[in-house]
Amino acid sequence: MILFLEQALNGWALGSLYALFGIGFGLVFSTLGILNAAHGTYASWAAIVGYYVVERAGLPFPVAVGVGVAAGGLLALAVDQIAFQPLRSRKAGMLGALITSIAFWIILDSLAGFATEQQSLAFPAASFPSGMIDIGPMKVGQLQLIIIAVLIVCTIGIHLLIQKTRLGTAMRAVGWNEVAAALGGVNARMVILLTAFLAGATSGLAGVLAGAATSNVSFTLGEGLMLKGFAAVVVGGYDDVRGTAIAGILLGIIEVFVAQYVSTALRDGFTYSLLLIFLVARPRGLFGSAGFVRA
Amino acid sequence: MLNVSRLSADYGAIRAVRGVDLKVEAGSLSVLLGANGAGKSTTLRSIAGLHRPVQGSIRLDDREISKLPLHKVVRAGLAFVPEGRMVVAPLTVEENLELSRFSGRADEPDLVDRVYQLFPRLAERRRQKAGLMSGGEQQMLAIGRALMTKPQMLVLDEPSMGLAPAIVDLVFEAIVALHKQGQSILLVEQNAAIALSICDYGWVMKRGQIVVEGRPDELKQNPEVLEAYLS
Amino acid sequence: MIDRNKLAGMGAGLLAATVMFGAGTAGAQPAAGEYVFGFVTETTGPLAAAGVSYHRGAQVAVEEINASKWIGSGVTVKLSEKESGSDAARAVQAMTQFVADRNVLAVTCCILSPVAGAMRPVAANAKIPLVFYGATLPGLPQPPYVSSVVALPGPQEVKMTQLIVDKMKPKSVAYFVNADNEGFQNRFKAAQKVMEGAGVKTAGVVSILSADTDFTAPATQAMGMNPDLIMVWTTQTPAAGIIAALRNRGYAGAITASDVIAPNAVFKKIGEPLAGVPFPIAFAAGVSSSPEAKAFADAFQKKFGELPDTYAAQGYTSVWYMSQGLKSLSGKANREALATALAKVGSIEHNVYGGLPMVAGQADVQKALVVNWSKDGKVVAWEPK
Amino acid sequence: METLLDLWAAYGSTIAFAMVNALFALSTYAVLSTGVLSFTTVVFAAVGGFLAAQSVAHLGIGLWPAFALAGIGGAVAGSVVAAAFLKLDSHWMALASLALVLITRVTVLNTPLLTGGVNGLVVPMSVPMGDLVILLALVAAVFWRLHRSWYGLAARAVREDAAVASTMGIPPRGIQFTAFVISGAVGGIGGAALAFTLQFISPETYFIGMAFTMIASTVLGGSFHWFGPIVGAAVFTALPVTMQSVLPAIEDVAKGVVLLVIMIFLPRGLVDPRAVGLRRAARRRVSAEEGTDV
Repeated sequence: MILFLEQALNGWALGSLYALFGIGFGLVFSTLGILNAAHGTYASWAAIVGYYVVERAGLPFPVAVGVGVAAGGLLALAVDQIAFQPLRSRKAGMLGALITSIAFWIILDSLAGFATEQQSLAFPAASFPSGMIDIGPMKVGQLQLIIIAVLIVCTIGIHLLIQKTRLGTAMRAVGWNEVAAALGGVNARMVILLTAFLAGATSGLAGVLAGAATSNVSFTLGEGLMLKGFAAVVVGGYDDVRGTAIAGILLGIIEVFVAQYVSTALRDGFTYSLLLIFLVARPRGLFGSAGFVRA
Repeated sequence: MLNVSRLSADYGAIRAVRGVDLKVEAGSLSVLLGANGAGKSTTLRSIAGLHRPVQGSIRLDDREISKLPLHKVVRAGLAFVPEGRMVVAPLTVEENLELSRFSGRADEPDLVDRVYQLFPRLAERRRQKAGLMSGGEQQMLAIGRALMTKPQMLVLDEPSMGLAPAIVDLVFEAIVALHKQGQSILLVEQNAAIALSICDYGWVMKRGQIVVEGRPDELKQNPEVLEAYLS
Repeated sequence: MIDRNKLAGMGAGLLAATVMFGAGTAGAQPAAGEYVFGFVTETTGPLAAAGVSYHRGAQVAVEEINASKWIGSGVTVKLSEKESGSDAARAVQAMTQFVADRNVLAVTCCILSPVAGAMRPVAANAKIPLVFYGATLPGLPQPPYVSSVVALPGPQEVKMTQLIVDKMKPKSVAYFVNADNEGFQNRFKAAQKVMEGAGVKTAGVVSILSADTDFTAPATQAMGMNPDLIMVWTTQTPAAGIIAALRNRGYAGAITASDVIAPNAVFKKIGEPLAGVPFPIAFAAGVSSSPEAKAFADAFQKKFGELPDTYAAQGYTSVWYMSQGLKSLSGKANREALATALAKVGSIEHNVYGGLPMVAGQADVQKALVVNWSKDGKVVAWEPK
Repeated sequence: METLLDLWAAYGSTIAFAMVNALFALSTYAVLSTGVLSFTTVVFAAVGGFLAAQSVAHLGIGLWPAFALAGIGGAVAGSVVAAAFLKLDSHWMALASLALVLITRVTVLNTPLLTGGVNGLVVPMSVPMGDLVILLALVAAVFWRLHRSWYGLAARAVREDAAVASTMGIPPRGIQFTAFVISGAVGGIGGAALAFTLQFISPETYFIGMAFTMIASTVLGGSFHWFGPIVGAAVFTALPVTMQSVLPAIEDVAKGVVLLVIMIFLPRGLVDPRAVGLRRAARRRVSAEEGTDV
């Protein structure tokens, strides 16, 4: 029973990383209408930058998280302006942006390889809250609890931002149609910049935390998050961050339990089949609203 | 108020507008008439900042707005209601209206209520998603959104397009009411009969150029206008 | 530090001199000139960390061979590199370019067995010698053209496992194994056979996948089995992650691993939790005591500022092997002659393993070491407690 | 002469891979030309590849029958995918096809009897360059014929605006279904061609990298004419090889930058029938206006 509970918590923490990454990925997809293949690299780079902040500059972990998050956001901004803005102003649609995002994926992945000298690095265990806490008979990692809490805070925060604030209204409006939003006086470009930053920063946060939690800071970090984060977004419904959060957590827990009680070899098959079933049978996901396709 | 001079614009590979001059007086309701493909919409979209003209100047009061991006034109005081409405479908009626606060031109909290007074239907549907409303309701919303920016100049492109006659009446009643309140309005309209019955001044476009202009009673007398649009 | 380097240089020189004398006695030698070996690098992509090591080891070998005139006077070798990023299609393209380049006499490549599998028919069809420096799938060599200097896993693992049974006397073992890597499944099975043969119970098997990064749940699962010993038979990133996760979750019992945790970078990354974990290895700088091993370690350290790992040794061996084949030729060397010569090599003369016989194009390390990381980051011979 | 032969030998395999990639790009183009973004070509390629590899190994059939079999297998897969996916919105369609690519790899990994599992499969047959040229020419001829047929016209109409197309009596779903069957057949043939070119296939052969390569090739070359994907595949396959000789240290970065620059400056791709049309129209207009001014 204790093993069961511990594993459930492990799955929850793991799934929280998927969800946190997925929220950023989903924001870009729902608001900017871009299937961004480069999104995973934001997480890799955030973790790499965070690592060097700790390792080279000797600054404490929270600073590393902050700098990593900012790096993820700024990178997303830069990619948006270089790769997507020129196409956006020509109304080239989603396809062109997909290709330029693939280009940036290749570039940033390869540069990340150079930045880490092709190694998989790890935050020194002493630099972040890596210890264990006893909750009754259960052992829980401090960082796991932090990750779980971070996801909850971010989900609530971003949900409120999008649904309840004026800026969020503008983000949804721009996501639907930039011209329609601009007719109300919304500076669509500014909103796009903010959205890109927010998306990059959220996924960057997932990257730094995942880098610490899995002792793996490398250019491969983002790709793993990307595949599972993508699944979380689809299962949860891409226009609702709450759906992404819950779907991510569920995927994490399912993954752990399938590996423990069924078979590791079938684990990913299980995840992706679930993904496919949702796509075909309930394409708007757990929480997605009935469809207005982006105009 | 709005002063357009020597405006030229392309539509695709075609020069759709050739050297158009328009002058809209403050407080007037002016109308731009013309057959399909005469260049009215391109003219209007150029004025509103939705379309980049090839040359010419567009001045709102004394400010040149022809080079401004769409949202800055709105912020400068020219609000546009495009053909096809373009309301934000996934947002509610109220969110669509509140969006216009981004124009920075109006922060009176009761501005929304004034729009609801003008269009009581919108008040009933304030929590409804805009995309789920009828064409007429969306048209009202699009006008409401424009009014929420407290524009000096309100520009409407074919507001009667695709609407049932009863709704067309409602929309035009609202336009007349706004005009009475002193709102400056520029209108493109297919339905020349209605347009000429409410406007102060009009132009007729043909193949990208203004061919006739004048007060509605003059235009109604003009044989060319009579033949082409009022038969 | 400088003194040490000087010493190392002298040592290498001395060694080179002795081999040169040896070479002088042989009658025939290939015509003077520069001979080119194609080297398919994997210094980008998923295996780049190891790929860099292989390549560096090969570079050291080229320098030693040329400096010592080992092949013959006026005969030098040179590497020509093409990158594959561990992608089969790119590797095959690199290979065909080497094939087309008349200066390239032989090609060495491949960390991944699937990539090696794709390269094999190309080499056989083009009749160019191909030497694998990294892939460990059994049955890859195909004499005379295709051979491998990588010792197959099995014997070393068996040896270490036997040692563990004798010294630690565990009652139950939990195993970590890659579900998607047959090489490691074989290692695991070899170890399990020894364990069960000695009456050690299998507490359970935890499967992971090569691309996994989060090992909290697998670690929890293994600890839930309450084993006396945990053996980690997985590829590098998972192995490092598993050991870190086990120690982090408070597992204080014994762990063993494979040579994947040997590279410096792994210790730099994981640090102390790795200390005391025994693993079998064919070559470990500082533990391998043959003069060749010492000279190699010194030369490598001098050039790259760190000790060579087991991958570097394999890249190094590959070049020495090809050079040995070249050395036995006379006159103008060509690919077919080199292939025949390589097929005849019964053991690689210059190696860092204290003996490296070649059987049907397949190298076989006989003297495996069992080592572990010390707390201060050195690979030392394992001392069972 | 000798250098020429050397050059041919050196880049022969690059040319072979370019032709194989052209088949994949054409398969992607088949659906893209009806307005559907789908990565399922990878799935069709896997079906065709493993089918062809197993049938030459165990049924002893020849090269061309294997291609035919792969094409049929791919077409069947295409129709199954179409039946399941075509009711989805375009965005979801793209995501669903990506999910299917992920599932394909897991399936291949877990059916070692059919696919060799993680160790992959040695393919005991190779495709001569001449046959590959004929194969690509045949497929291209089909696309050329389709482009000029009613189907081609209908496809373009559906891509432009499915709603308008259906008012013109064109069934968008029917057209897209046909597109998927064509995509499946061509993708299956491409998968077999890759298997015979690499002579070794594994789960990694048909995975994400391939999905992005083929979509990049298609869009890079231009997705508005069947010739575009062929050009795109040639460019995209040659890029790494070229970059390796120019900038070996950062060849991947350079490849990405080139792709980025082309897409930003030519967002409709290298082969763009509309650009040709527009230039003609512009020339006509210029000469017409000059005429009126004089």
